[in-house]
Amino acid sequence: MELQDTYYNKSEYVETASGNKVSRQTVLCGSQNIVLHGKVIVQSDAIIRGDLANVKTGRFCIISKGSVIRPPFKKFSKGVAFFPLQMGDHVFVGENTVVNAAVVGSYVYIGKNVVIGRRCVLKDCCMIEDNSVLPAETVVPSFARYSGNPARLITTLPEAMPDLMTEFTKSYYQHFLPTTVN
Amino acid sequence: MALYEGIALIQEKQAVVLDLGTDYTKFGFTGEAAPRCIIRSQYWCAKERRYKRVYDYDNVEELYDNLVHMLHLLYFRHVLVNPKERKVVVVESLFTPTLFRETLAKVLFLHYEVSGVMWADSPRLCALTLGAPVALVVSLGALEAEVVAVVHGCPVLRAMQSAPLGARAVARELAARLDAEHGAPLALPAHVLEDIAVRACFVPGRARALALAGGAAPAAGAQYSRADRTLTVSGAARELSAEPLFARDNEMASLPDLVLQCIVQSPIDARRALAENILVCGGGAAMPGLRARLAQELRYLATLAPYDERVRVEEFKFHSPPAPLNAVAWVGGALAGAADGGARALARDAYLRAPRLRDWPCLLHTTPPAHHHWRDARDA
Amino acid sequence: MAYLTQPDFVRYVCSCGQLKPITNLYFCRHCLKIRCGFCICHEVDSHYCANCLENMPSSEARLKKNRCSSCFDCPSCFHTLSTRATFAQTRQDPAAGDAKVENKQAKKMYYLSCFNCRWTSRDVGIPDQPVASGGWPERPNPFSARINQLLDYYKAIAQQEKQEKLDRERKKFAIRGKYITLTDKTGLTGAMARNIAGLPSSESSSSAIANFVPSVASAEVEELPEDYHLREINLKQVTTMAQRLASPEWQPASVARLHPVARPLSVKRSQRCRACDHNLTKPEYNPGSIKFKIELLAFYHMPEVKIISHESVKPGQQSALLLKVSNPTSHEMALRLLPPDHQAETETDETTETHEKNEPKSIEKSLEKSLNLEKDTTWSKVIERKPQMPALSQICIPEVTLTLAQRDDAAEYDDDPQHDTSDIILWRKSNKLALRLKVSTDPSAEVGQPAQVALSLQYSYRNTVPPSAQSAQHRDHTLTTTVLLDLGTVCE
Amino acid sequence: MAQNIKILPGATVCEDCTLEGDITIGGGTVVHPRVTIIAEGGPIIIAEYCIIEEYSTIIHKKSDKQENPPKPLFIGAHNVFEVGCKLESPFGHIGESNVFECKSYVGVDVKIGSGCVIGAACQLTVPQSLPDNTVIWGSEHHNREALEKQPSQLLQLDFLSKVMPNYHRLRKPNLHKRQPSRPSQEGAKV
Repeated sequence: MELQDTYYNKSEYVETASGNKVSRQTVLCGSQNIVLHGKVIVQSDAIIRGDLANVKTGRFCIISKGSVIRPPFKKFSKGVAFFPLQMGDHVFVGENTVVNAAVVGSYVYIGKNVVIGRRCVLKDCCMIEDNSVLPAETVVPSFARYSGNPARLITTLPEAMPDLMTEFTKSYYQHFLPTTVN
Repeated sequence: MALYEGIALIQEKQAVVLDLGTDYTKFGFTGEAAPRCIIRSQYWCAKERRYKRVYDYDNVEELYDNLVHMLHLLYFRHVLVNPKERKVVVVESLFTPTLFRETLAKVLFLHYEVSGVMWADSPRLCALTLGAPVALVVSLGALEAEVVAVVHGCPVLRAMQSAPLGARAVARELAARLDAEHGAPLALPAHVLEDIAVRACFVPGRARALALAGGAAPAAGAQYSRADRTLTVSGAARELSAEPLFARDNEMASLPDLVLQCIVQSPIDARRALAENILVCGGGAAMPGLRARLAQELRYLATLAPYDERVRVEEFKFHSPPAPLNAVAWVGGALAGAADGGARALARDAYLRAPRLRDWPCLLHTTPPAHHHWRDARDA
Repeated sequence: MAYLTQPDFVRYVCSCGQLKPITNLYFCRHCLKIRCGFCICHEVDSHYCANCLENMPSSEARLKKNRCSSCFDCPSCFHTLSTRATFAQTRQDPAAGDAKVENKQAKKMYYLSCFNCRWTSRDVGIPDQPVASGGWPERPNPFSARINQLLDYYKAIAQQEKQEKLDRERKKFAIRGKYITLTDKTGLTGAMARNIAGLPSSESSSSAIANFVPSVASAEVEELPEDYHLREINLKQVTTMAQRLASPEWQPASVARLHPVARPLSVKRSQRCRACDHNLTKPEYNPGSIKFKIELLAFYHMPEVKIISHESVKPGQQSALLLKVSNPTSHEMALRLLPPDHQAETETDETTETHEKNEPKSIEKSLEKSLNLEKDTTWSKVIERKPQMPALSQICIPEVTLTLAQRDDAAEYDDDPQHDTSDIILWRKSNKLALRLKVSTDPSAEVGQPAQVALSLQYSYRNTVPPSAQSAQHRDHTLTTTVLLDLGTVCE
Repeated sequence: MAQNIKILPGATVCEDCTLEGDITIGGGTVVHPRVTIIAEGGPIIIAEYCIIEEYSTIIHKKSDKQENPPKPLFIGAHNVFEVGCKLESPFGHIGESNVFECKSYVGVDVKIGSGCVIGAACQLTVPQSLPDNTVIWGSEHHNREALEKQPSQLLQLDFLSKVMPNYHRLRKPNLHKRQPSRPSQEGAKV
């Protein structure tokens, strides 16, 4: 089925020059450390923890309601460091999902209520189904579809995944419209 | 000719061994000591968005599809080789339905284009792991307990015994006991029942079983915690869940009865050798104490009618196979496949010429080739 | 994305008869036919570890039994284990209590730890290792020695049997051609001559038979200890079936005997059309790459049909159906809608004919063809399925030929759709087209039954890589495909 | 509900939090933004060196068997509440060095010892008590006993208490009676 239009309150969202649409009801900590590379949607109650380390997203990413993007920490023998979190292009993060990954590649679909553990690496073109839990330091290879708690590979994704994700995030952006004020 | 054969043997790709069980599938290479994987006989069905068991089928097409998907999983997720131009050793029960065999042959030969399939029955393969000329193979699978006498590489078909006394019978009894103890149907899924049976249950010795029947206090219970609740697995459930295997009713279809009947129906000169070469195998036999109990029951029953007259054996002796119990038949397949380099396999071109599998229940295959039945079959 | 998160509302009929969403289909440019995972040949392309993303040559993979040499899975929960470093304290490790280890300086030692269930290699008493990767103790299969004996034994027997058979044949042969001496004509070796003479073929095989000791049965069966039933049982100390089967060789029953499991490798697959043996997909070698050297997906070659919306289907009534059709190719596409049954007889035959006419032109091709002909095609019969075509609902097919513009990446999506005045075209947007169609349903349709409707699409296809290089006039084809649309259930 | 928030010196508590009722937050503890702590059934006392991450919820539930004055819910030192976890408890005692992973839920009748790990998205609703060092994970609630307690997060706390004041509006410590019982290695003083 075709994607339906999603309407948002125009006063709630800030649209930047590069086309990012960011809700005012979000917590963007350390916003100087957050780079959204354009046409990124950050919906209400999302938290991006730029104060802990840099967070970078590519183009056409969708950060849904209530999700938390949080750079992961790692303990070393002499202290603790928070790693920067990088996200590629065309990434969808579902509602109430917690992303503690180190790297999220491009064309990645993360469902809702998912927990991505610390320092996980999600390669390009992978999919984490709703309500899954990826334990810390999981590497999800390309074209893998993970599901469950703890999440396991259940099947592979079609080869056209990059095109599917591109189309999806672009049309999501396109259908994400301000409500027309009467 | 011999020279070329030698070269062909070197070039021959290592064959794979497939033991497609009801619950678990064992898969690996010939000549190796253990299967590469033992996985549940199920695959992710994209259409229905769930794991689907291979043996859940209503018609041939569905079975065909199941087998195609299962083999895809085995080849490309587990052993990571191309199925094409590679031989397969299929470990099968003597009771495998013809429909299943023929569909599997179709999938292997036509869908995956394997170069040859060696069909081997599991009792003979189990006996192969011993190297002993005579063996009485007692195999406890998921569904069935099968008792087959193998004498000098030949299964004694007329003495073959089977009864639904596999791991499921234990799980069923366990479920009934747990339901009764908790006063409500718990509706535990099969894998949970299996988990409880594997981790908590054991088979008490004969003396202990009699004491329990006489009202002795059962063993200590165990706590089994699950997502939705913590179950108490009582001592009685732990100890008595395997009792259905030993329960003698009028039909004398308990596990020791099957063994004794198999001996009784075997050729008279092999009986003693059979009793002294018992091999208990199959995943269901891995329960702690099961083999000891079987030995005790056999020794006791052999003194009772009708066996005391007919089974004049002095001693029952047991082999310990060179493999984990659930992989014995598979290891036999790995040995058989490696030994003759697949010479006994049904070649692909032979199958393409005449897509017919040899099978013992089919009278045609026990008929001499010159007999007119063969001609009739061809004409038909 | 809807393809992955929603049920398949639109399914295409593969040339083998399977119904699949377009994302799971391939398009063979050489046969000009749709193929699916069921009717193509899968091949192992390269081995790699999905955790460290290192390639492993297939010979090495075979040697390592398809397991990565540096990554391990947790034996308790099957999550990948992480290597943790610690500084060996002055406290002496009882397992490595050698004089050597008594270094004054703190030494970096490594152990494996699971972030999911917190299992560590120390839990089962595996000593910490001085190097970060590898060096973990390997466990031999307890049965391998016996299995090797058995193997030698049976190989020797098989060899002997073969020799005997050979002997018999040689004898027959010798009788027939008694004047041919075997040794000089065929270059047989002395060993062979000895075989013919009926002597044991070689010492080794006979010794394998002679030295073999069959398994000895024993009257003693390992019994449970007397007080087994009195012992308290802690189920946390007993392994689950999954934990046992993760290492088929050992199958430990006690948690204390769990060992790290070397991580199984994964493969990249290439896929091949079974009719013409051309590759349909071939991935790049690099494990991290998502690109393909060859990628003949239906998604890139066939018109994609999506349902925008539809009215609920009611018996004996007409309902509106909005479809979106897009052209993924870089050529303009002419499109005709046809009733579903139209296709099977006429159009596909035509395409195969053009295809066949193509080939004999080149000798090379015809040679290949003749070789291909010898290739048996029995498989195609076994996998063929007859899809059930819905009969109760039908699309009222408009008699028009539509043109779909080529895909244009430069065209920005924020162009306003052009609303067409035509009564069946709702709007046009670069390579996409929205169609307004009517579905008429038979009055006999039962309420609650699934409502499905089939539709054939005839489309023009330009093959940029034609099967034979010179046939420019055969670059353009008219192809047909059938799609099955799922319109929910029949409503009242 | 009486508002009585006591923050001991050395604690880092973000302003963007919902704190209701009688709550004591020990020194060295870090409370991230968007945390909800509601002491409706009695006081909540959070000991030293805990980490409470975004969207976690700690509720001292009202219960019928409430004593008067209500007993406190005491949360031991070095506990980590990860993003989106939820703890509901009438009163009682949560041990030390536990980890409540992301989106875990601990219901009313669950007693928790020390050194336990409640795995991500595990919903503990059934009455039970977890012995020390229990690890629970997965949708089937597999569990095992860890060999040792979970390592402390002092290093992370150091980092957080240094960095967070640069980015967040914090609530000021308002109680000076008690000093953190165990000083962290460095810089835990803000």
